[in-house]
Amino acid sequence: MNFADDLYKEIILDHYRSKKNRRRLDPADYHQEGVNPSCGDDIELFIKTDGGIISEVTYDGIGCSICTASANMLCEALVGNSIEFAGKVLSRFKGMLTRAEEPDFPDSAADLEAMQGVRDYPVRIKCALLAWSTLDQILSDIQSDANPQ
Amino acid sequence: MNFADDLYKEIILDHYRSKKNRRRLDPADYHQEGVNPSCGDDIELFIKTDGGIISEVTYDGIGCSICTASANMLCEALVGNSIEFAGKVLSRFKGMLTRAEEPDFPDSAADLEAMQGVRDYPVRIKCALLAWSTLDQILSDIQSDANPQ
Amino acid sequence: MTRRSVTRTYPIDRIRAEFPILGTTMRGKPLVYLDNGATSLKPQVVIDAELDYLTRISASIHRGVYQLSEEATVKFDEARASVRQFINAGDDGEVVFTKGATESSNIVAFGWGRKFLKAGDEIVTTELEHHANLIPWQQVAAATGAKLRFVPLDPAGRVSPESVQSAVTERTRLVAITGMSNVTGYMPPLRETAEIAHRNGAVIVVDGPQLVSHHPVDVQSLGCDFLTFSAHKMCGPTGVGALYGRRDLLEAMDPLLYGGDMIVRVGKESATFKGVPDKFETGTPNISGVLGFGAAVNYLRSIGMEAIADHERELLAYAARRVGEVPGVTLYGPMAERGVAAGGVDPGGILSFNLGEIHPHDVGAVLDGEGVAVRTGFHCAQPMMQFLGVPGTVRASFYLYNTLEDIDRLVNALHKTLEVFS
Amino acid sequence: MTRRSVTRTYPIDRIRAEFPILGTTMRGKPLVYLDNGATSLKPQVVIDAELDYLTRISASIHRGVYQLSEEATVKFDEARASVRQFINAGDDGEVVFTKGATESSNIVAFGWGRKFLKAGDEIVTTELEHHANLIPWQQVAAATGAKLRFVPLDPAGRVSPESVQSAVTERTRLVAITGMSNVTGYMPPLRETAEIAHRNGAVIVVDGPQLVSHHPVDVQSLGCDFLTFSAHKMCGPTGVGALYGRRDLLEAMDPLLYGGDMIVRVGKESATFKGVPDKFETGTPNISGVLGFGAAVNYLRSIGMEAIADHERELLAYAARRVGEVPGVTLYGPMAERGVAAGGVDPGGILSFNLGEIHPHDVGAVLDGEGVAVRTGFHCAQPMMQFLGVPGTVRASFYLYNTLEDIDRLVNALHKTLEVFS
Ligand SMILES: Cc1ncc(COP(=O)(O)O)c(C=O)c1O
Ligand SMILES: Cc1ncc(COP(=O)(O)O)c(C=O)c1O
Repeated sequence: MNFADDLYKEIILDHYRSKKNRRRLDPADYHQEGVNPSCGDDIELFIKTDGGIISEVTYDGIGCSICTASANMLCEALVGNSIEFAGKVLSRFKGMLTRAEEPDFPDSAADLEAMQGVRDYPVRIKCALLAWSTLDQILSDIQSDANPQ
Repeated sequence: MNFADDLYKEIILDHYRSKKNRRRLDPADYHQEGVNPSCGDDIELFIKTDGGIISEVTYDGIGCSICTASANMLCEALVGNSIEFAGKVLSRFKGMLTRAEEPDFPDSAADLEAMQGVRDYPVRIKCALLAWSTLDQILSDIQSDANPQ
Repeated sequence: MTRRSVTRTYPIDRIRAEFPILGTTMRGKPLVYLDNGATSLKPQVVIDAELDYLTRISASIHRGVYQLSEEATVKFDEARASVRQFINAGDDGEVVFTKGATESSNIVAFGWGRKFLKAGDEIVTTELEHHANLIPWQQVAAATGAKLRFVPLDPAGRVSPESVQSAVTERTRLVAITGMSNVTGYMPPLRETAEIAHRNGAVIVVDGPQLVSHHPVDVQSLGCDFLTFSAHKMCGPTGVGALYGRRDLLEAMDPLLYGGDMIVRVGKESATFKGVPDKFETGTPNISGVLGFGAAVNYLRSIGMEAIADHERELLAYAARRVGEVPGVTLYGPMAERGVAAGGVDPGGILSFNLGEIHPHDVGAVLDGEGVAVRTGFHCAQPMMQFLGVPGTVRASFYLYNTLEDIDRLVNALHKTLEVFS
Repeated sequence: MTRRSVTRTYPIDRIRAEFPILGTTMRGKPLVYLDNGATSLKPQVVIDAELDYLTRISASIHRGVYQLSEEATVKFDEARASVRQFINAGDDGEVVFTKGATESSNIVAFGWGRKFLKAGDEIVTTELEHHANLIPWQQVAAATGAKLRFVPLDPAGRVSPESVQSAVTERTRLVAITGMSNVTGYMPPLRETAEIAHRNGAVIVVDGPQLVSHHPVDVQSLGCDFLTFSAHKMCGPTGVGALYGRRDLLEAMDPLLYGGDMIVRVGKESATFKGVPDKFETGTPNISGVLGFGAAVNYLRSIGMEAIADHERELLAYAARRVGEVPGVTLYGPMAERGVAAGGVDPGGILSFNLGEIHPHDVGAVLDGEGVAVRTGFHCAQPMMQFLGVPGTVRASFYLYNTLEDIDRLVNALHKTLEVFS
C-alpha cells in the first residue's frame, strides 16, 4: 500500500467529493468560522438544534481534502444526534489524532476511523481537526446558552 | 623557540619595561588620544615640534606590553627626526603589519623590526598599531596646520 | 548515472555529488527537491565549514587572546569579505550579518524608516512582496504617519518603469521592492526602479533572498541602497543572513539591538557605539553560521552565478512547458503562457500553479508520496494571492542541482495526483 | 588517562570523551579551555543533531507538506518542549526562540519596556550587568523618560535583599538583574529580589546566560517574569537562544520583528498576528541551531545540572586557592578571600583576577602559548570594571568538562607569565 492510498483512503475521498453537507444554513442557531493560518484553510460550520438534538449541520469554506472530508464526516456523524453525543465524538476524534488513542466511535460515526492514518502526517493533523475545533467553540456557546450566568 | 619568546622578544620587553618616554608633555604642540574599544587600551601621544623637527615625543596611558612597547619604540624612533621621516616610518610600520611587507626601517628605527612577529597574532596587530594610528592623526593635524585652507 | 544536462558544459553530475542529501530518499523514493524558494540544500563544503567550527575551533570571536578565538575572528572577517565580494559592495563595513533577511528588513524599517520618516511621507511598494518586506513597512507607516503606496501591476503581475513612475512622487522617501518574487519568480526592473527612486530623492530597499541566491548581483551597478538576503536560501546555514547598506545610510541609522560588542564606552547611564558594521552586530553572532555562509558564497562563485541562472532558465522553460501540458493546470505569473515568458522577460526559476480544483495542499501531499518536495500555500505573500485571486498555489522552485529528470518526476506525480482525485 | 575527579561519581572521563575538541591541541599543547563564560565547547550529540539536519533533513519548517519539512517541524517543536522542561516553564508558548540572549533582552526592552514605561517610572538594575542587560534599558530610559536606578553593591560586589529593597520603590516598574555575573560568578539572591519586585508591582527580567548554563533553574519557583539565555554557552550551537516570558506578559507585548510566519492575515495596509510564541518568531528560524539547542539541553539534563554545579563548585574552590597563591595575584568578587567565598555564598564557576601590574592581555597571551584559553578584558561589563577599579581582568571560567589538571596547567602558565614579564 503506498503513501497516497495510506493517507487518501477511498472513504476519505468519498467524503471529500460529496458536496451533500457543503452549504450554508441561513438562519442557523450556531455559526462559527475556523481558520488555520499556517495553510490558509477557512471553514464555517452551521448548526441548528432542536431540544438538545442537532437537527441540521453543514459546512462551507476552503480547505484541502482532509479538511473538507473531515468536515463532511462531522456533519454526517452528528446530524440527528444529541449535543452530548457530539461532545463525545469530538473528544474521541481529538484523542485519536493528538493522543494516539485507539479509535472507538459509535457505529453511526464509524467513518471517522478512516482519519486515523492522518496521525502519520503531523502537518495534516491540523487539517483534519479544523472543523472539529470549530465545533468545539460552538459546543461551548451552546453550553453557555444553556447555563447563562 | 616557543610561543612566548616568539611574540615577546627581549627587545620588545625592554621597551615595555622602559618608562623613559612614558610621561605627559604639558604644554605639547600636539596631543592625541587613541582608544582600542575591543580591549580597552587607551594611549595618549604628546609631540613638540621645532621647525619641522619632532623635538620631543612622549606617551601615557593604559595598554598591554605590545601596545606600550610599540609606543615607546615610536618615541625613540621619531625624536629628533623630521615630520616627513615620521610619516615614512609610520607607513613602513603599517605596511609590515597589515600588508606583510618586508621591514625596511632607517637604522635609528631598527628596533621596530622586532614587532614583525606580531603579524602572526592577528588580534595583537591592533595593539601594536594603536600608538601609530594616533600618530597618524597628529600628522594630519600638522599637515593641515601647515596648509590652512 | 549521467543526467540529461541542459547545457553541455554545466557540471551537473559533479554538483549533485556535492550535496549529500541528494543521495537520500523521501517516502522510499529518491528525493526530488523542488522547494528551493523556501530553503536550499547544503553542499559538503558548507557542512564542513560548520563542522570545522563545531569540532575544532568552537571559540567566540573578537576579544579572545588565544589561538582558537583568533582563528574564529579571522575566519569571520574572511566570510564578511566573501559576502561583500559576492554582491560587489564597496567595503566590508557595508555588509551587516543578521539572523536572516527578515531581520535585515526590520533593521532598515526600524533604524531608517522609524527614524527618518514622518507624516506625509510616502513609502512605495508592491503587491509582489514577501511579508518580510511589507509588514515592517506597514508598521513604520502606522508609527510615523507615512503612507504606503502600491505600484500598479499588469495582469501578469509585473511592474514597468512607467508603473513605478506613476507611484513615485516627490513625497516618496523610500521604495521597498522585491528583487525576485518568491511566488512567480518575476524580477522587476531594478535598475530603472532605483533610478526613479533616486531621481525623486528616495532610497530603495531591495528584498533580495530570491534574487541573490539565483542571479549575479552587483549592488553598485544596480544602484541598491539596501539589499537583504538569507544564507539558508543560497546553500548556506539557517539562522544567518545579511543586510547590505550604503555606508552613509548605515552610519546615519540607529541600531535595532543593543548589547555587548557594539560599544566604545559604557557608563552606568549611557553608552557610545562603534561604527559600521559593528553597531548592528551586538551579541555573540552565529559564528558557525557565518563561516558556513562564507563557504556557501565561495561555493556559488566557484560555479558561477551566470551559469546557475542559465541552468535554471532552461529548467524553468522545460518545467513550464511540461507542467503546462498537464490537464487542468493553471500557471501563474510571467510564465502563464504555457512555458513562454509573457513580455519576453525570463523570470527566475520558480513555477507557481494549480491543478484544477484540487487544493494545493493535496497536490503537495501526493507529490510528497512520490518523493517530490514542493511548497504549497500562500508563500508568505498574501497580497500576491489576493492579486492572483487564489487562496494558494503549488510552487516548484529550482536550483543549481535540479535536473530535467526532476521535472519529469514532478510531472508524473501530477498525473498521479489527477488519478487520486479524479 | 584517569583524571583526579572532584567527586567519585562524576563521570568526568566519559564527559570529556564526548567533546571532540578536547582531544586537540592549541599552540602545540593539549587544549585547556577555560573561556566557558564566553562560549562553551560542543559535545558530539549536539554536533550530530546539527549534522543530521544539514545532511538529511535540510528543509524549512511549518508550511511544507512533504516529509522532510514535516520532520523538521516535529523536531523543532520537540526542541522547544525540551527547552521548556529545562527551565520548567509552564507551557511551550512561554519559550520564544531568538538568536541569542542579547536579542531576548531587546525583545523585552522594546516590546514591554518601550510599550509600557513612561516618564517617572523607574527601572532598577545593578552594576553587575552584562551590557546586554544594561544598554537596552538605557535606551528604554532615554526613549520613555523612565529613570535607571542602581542597587548599591557591597565592597565584594554583592547585593542583598536589603540593598535591593533600598532601590525598589512604588515607582519601580521593572527590575533587570543578572542571574550570575559573567565577571565574578556572583549570583544575586534572585528569589528574594523577585519577591521584592512583585511586592512593589514590578516585573523582573533575569539575564540568564551564565545562570542557566551552570545551575538548575526553575522559572516558576524563582518567580522570574522574563529569563534570557543563549544556546552557545550551554553546549549548544551559536546563533540561537531563548526568551522565557510569563504568558500574559508576552501576550501583551509588541513584537520586535515583523515578517512571515507570525501572521494570521495580511492585507495591503495591515496585518493580524498569531499568539505566543509565534508572533515573536518571524522569518525562517535557525533550524539547525534550534535542533542543536534541544540536543544540548537534553545532554545537560542527562548529566544533571546539580551534578554540574557541584563539579564547578569544587573546581572553583581549588582554582581560587591555587591561583590565589600565585605571587602578585589579586582575585575579584566573592572569591577574593583566597579561595573562600566571602559571605559564605558560593558563586558560579568563574574566577576573575589580575597578575601584579601585568596587563590582562599579556597574561592571556602567555597562557595561550601554554595551550590555556582564558578571556581577558572588560567582559562586556564596563560598569563592573569601573566598580572594581580596573581596566580589565583575566577570567578563567569552568564547565562540566574541566578538571583539576586544567587548573594546574593554568597555575603553571601563570608562573611562566611571571617569568616572561619579570
Ligand atoms: C551574563 C551575560 N548576559 C548576556 C550575555 C549575552 O549573550 P549573547 O552574546 O549570547 O547574546 C552574556 C554573554 O556574552 C552574558 O555572559
Ligand atoms: C522574497 C523573500 N523575501 C524575504 C524572505 C524572508 O527570508 P527569511 O525567512 O530567511 O528571513 C523570503 C523567504 O522566506 C523570501 O522568499
